[in-house]
Amino acid sequence: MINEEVHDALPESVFGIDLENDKYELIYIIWSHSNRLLLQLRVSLEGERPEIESTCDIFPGFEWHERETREMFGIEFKNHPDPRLLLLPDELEGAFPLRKRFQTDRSRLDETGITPPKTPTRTGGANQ
Amino acid sequence: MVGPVNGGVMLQFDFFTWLAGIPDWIYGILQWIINLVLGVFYWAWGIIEWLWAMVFSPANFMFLFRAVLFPGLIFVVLTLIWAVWFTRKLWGRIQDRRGPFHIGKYGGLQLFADAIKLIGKETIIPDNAKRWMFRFLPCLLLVVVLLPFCFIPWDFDFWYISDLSVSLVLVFAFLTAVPVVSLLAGWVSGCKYSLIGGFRAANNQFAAEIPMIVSSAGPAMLAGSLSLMGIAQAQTSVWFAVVLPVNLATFLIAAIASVGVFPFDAPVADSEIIFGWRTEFTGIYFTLTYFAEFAEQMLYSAIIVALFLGGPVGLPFLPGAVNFTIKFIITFFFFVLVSSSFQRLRQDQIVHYCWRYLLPLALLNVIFAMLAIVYLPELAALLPLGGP
Amino acid sequence: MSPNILDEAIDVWFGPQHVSAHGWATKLTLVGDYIVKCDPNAGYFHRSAEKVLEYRTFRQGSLVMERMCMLEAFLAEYPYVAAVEKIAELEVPDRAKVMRTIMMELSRLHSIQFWWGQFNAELGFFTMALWPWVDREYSLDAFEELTGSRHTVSFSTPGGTRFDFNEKVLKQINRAVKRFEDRLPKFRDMQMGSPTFRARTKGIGQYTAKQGLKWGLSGPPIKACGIPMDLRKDAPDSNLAYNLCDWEVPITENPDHPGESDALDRMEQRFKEAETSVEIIKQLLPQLPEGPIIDAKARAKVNRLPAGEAYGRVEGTRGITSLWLKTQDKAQSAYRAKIRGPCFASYYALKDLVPGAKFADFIVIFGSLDPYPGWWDR
Amino acid sequence: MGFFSVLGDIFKILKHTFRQVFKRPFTYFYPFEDRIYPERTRGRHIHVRQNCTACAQCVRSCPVVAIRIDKDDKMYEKDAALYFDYTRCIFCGHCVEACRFNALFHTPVVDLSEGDRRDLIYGPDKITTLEREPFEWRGRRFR
Repeated sequence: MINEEVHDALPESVFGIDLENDKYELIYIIWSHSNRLLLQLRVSLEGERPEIESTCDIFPGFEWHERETREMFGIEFKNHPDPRLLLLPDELEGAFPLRKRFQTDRSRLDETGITPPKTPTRTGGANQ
Repeated sequence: MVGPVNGGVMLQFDFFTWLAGIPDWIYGILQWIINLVLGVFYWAWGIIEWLWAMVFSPANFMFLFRAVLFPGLIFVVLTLIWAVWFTRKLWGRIQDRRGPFHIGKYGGLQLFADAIKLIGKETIIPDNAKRWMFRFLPCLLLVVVLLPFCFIPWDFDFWYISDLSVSLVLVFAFLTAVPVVSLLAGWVSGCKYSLIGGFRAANNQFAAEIPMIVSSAGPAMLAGSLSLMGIAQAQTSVWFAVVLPVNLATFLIAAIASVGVFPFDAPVADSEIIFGWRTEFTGIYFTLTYFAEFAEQMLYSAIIVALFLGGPVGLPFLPGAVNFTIKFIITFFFFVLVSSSFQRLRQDQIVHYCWRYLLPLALLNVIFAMLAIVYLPELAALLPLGGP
Repeated sequence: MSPNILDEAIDVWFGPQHVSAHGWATKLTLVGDYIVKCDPNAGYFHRSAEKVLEYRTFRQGSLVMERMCMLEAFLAEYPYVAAVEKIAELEVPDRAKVMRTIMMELSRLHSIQFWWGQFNAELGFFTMALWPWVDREYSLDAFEELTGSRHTVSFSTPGGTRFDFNEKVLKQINRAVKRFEDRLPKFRDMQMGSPTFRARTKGIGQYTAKQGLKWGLSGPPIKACGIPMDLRKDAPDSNLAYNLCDWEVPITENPDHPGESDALDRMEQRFKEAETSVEIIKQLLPQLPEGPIIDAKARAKVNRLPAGEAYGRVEGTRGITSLWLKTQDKAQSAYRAKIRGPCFASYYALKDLVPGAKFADFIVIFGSLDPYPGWWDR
Repeated sequence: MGFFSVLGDIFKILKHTFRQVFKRPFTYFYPFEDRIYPERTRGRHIHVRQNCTACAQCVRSCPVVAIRIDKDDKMYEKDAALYFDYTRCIFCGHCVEACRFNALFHTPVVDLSEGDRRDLIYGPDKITTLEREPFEWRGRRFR
């Protein structure tokens, strides 16, 4: 129904936020030039692999955004044209790197000579 | 020698006569050996004699000198290397940067350094390429491109290699073979990009061949002979470029198209199909194909000079060959200038332009020339057509 | 497409190592010389910038953002800085505003000049490829004079700018602008006047404005269709000084196909964008006010930010560049940062734009959309 | 399209390229000549040990943790040895900005290429002085 009223709606981006303990939030951003409108649509989701309807048929521009959110957060988009991985290499299929639980591989940290960050709050509250 | 002569019982074997026979038997063998050795020696001496005559007798020696040294192989290869250096320097200057500089005075030895490096490089043969064809084609390509240089009329009286009555047709026969070889090379090196490049080379040739031949028919017709030397000699009074300016233009553009240089760069379109049909050649094969392209450019500019700009005819006090080389350098400069000032055309556009614009123009000019000769008698007097 | 066509099609990988595919890979299905199916495949440049932004303090975040697109470093780092300023409610002094706008316009000019060279190189025309790059050197000298580094400028920080203009910087900027202006007529001849260029780009990669918007295209590819969609006018940013000068959004109206744009229009559009940028720079230079270059309380406020969300947007050379920032209370670094690059949409648009074109045109269509892998791979 | 207008364009383009042939090229011979670097160029660092107070602000402000401090290796009464790891450093200038005792500066020296990765870690002896072993090529000194 959005694209009927706003004739020149530009699908800017779709992305997810991980609010810890399995609560996610999905944000759709649409920009319309003619009436200077920036629309921010928020959807909060629950559960280990939340499901949502895909909007590719209305806004083809969102197709890749949804693919990226799916591989980064594990939010399933039902009947998405080609739900392959977009940016990640194949071995990170189920890792969902942008989730707060995802820990980067720290096994070779000593080689880099970096002293591990001391104050935990430095990383935006994510548990080490 | 053996038998009842000595009165005794017929011996099975008469030892003494046999003993007496040995020296002349040995003498017979010795003679036979000597004759053999002498025969071989005389035969070898005959060959050396023949070779000596072939090379060092004045007439032959001068021909060999001309064929190998001055307008022949060594001179052409050195001009080839100079042409590559000249092109790179000129491209540099046009693109607001300096050409090769570090090795040699003005980057002169850069080409030799490149050649040695490339020859030293490992030649990789892709696994789904047809092996021996892959090895053979670059060499065939360079041979096919270098051979027509012997028909170029560098000079009238002495400094040319050979002159056939149909040398123009023979040169074009060689030049048509080049894209066939590049198509094969593209096919044989087994990679998709080179396959597409090979077909584009054939397409370029298909587009540029007819306008080139038609526009070369003009000078041949005016000179009344098909030999490059004949055409050059016919231009002593007036250059054919004056009589057939449009043919010069169409021949030049068609030549650029069939070489595959810039505006018609489809066979070697590096932004689309990496390096066209030459993608898989490395090391010595790459050198051969790279030089073959420049040799072809040189060949076309030499033909243009012979057909339209009056070959060795020029400043009287300079010898013929020097005139020819000066004009050759100017044409080659124009080749490089045109090749560095246009975007690349798609191959269907190449065919479109060559057939739609070049062909009619070439025909038009040839017809004008014919009419001019018939109706303007003094023009015919200038040309050796034996006008009225 | 009748099925038996597809069985004689060959798949050609316009792969990551390809000469003119700078790091993206596209699988083209060719039948003869026509492209039947195009399957773009991203991910070769992915540096997980959004995860890295969660481990960087607010002063260091703009370093990550400017590496998304080195060509327009001033424009790329600005969304992050704008978002942090919105959350921390920092008040940017006027001098910093004008300086930022001038440098952003110069960065847009130099990014367009780079794109010119790249587009011509893809068309095989190396002379015209290197001439714009020579002019670009002048603006690079200006960047180095001002910030000390040619590409990774890291000029804006939350609350203002790190460096100040001095007369040497002004001299360099004037040199760059003057050099662009007196070489422009020559470039117009060589570029728009060249018959081979017109032949290669007329009617190639044509799409209507509506289709473009559906794919998410923004910036020059949409303005070439005739829609004056420009963030500098639509959503004037309070921390920039576009309102101090009068200019109007450059659009290209092509008479023979009004609502659509092809590669030729996009080139014409970029000529106009460069001219507008130069005009803005010339108007803003004399209006440079005196005063501080950074908000006094900036360093203290930026260390720990209150909880909040902000959306920093800017009109990059390739389209709308934006960053969505969410911070947790008293946290030193971002909780979630989403980077949206303009080229994300232009690479996606290839899927529907390219089928039907010839193989040689693929690079022209994609080149005309000004691709930069940093934006879609992040 | 008008045939003669196309011909006109072609010759205009050829005129441009022809005139360009005789202009001075823009590039210079890099190893032998070099351009003047502006004074704010962010090249390699210089650590002035006299002013240093071992406050390690530079270590904390470096986004890529390219500086390692060694507090007990003192030369003056209260300073520290810094190890700059130029394989990690991105020359952003945050450390120079964070240092309030102006003990750390940038220099316009930008050609830091080395044969071995370990040579790129500039210890206290290399970071405090500017001169390096001279580099010769074809009988000319470049550094």
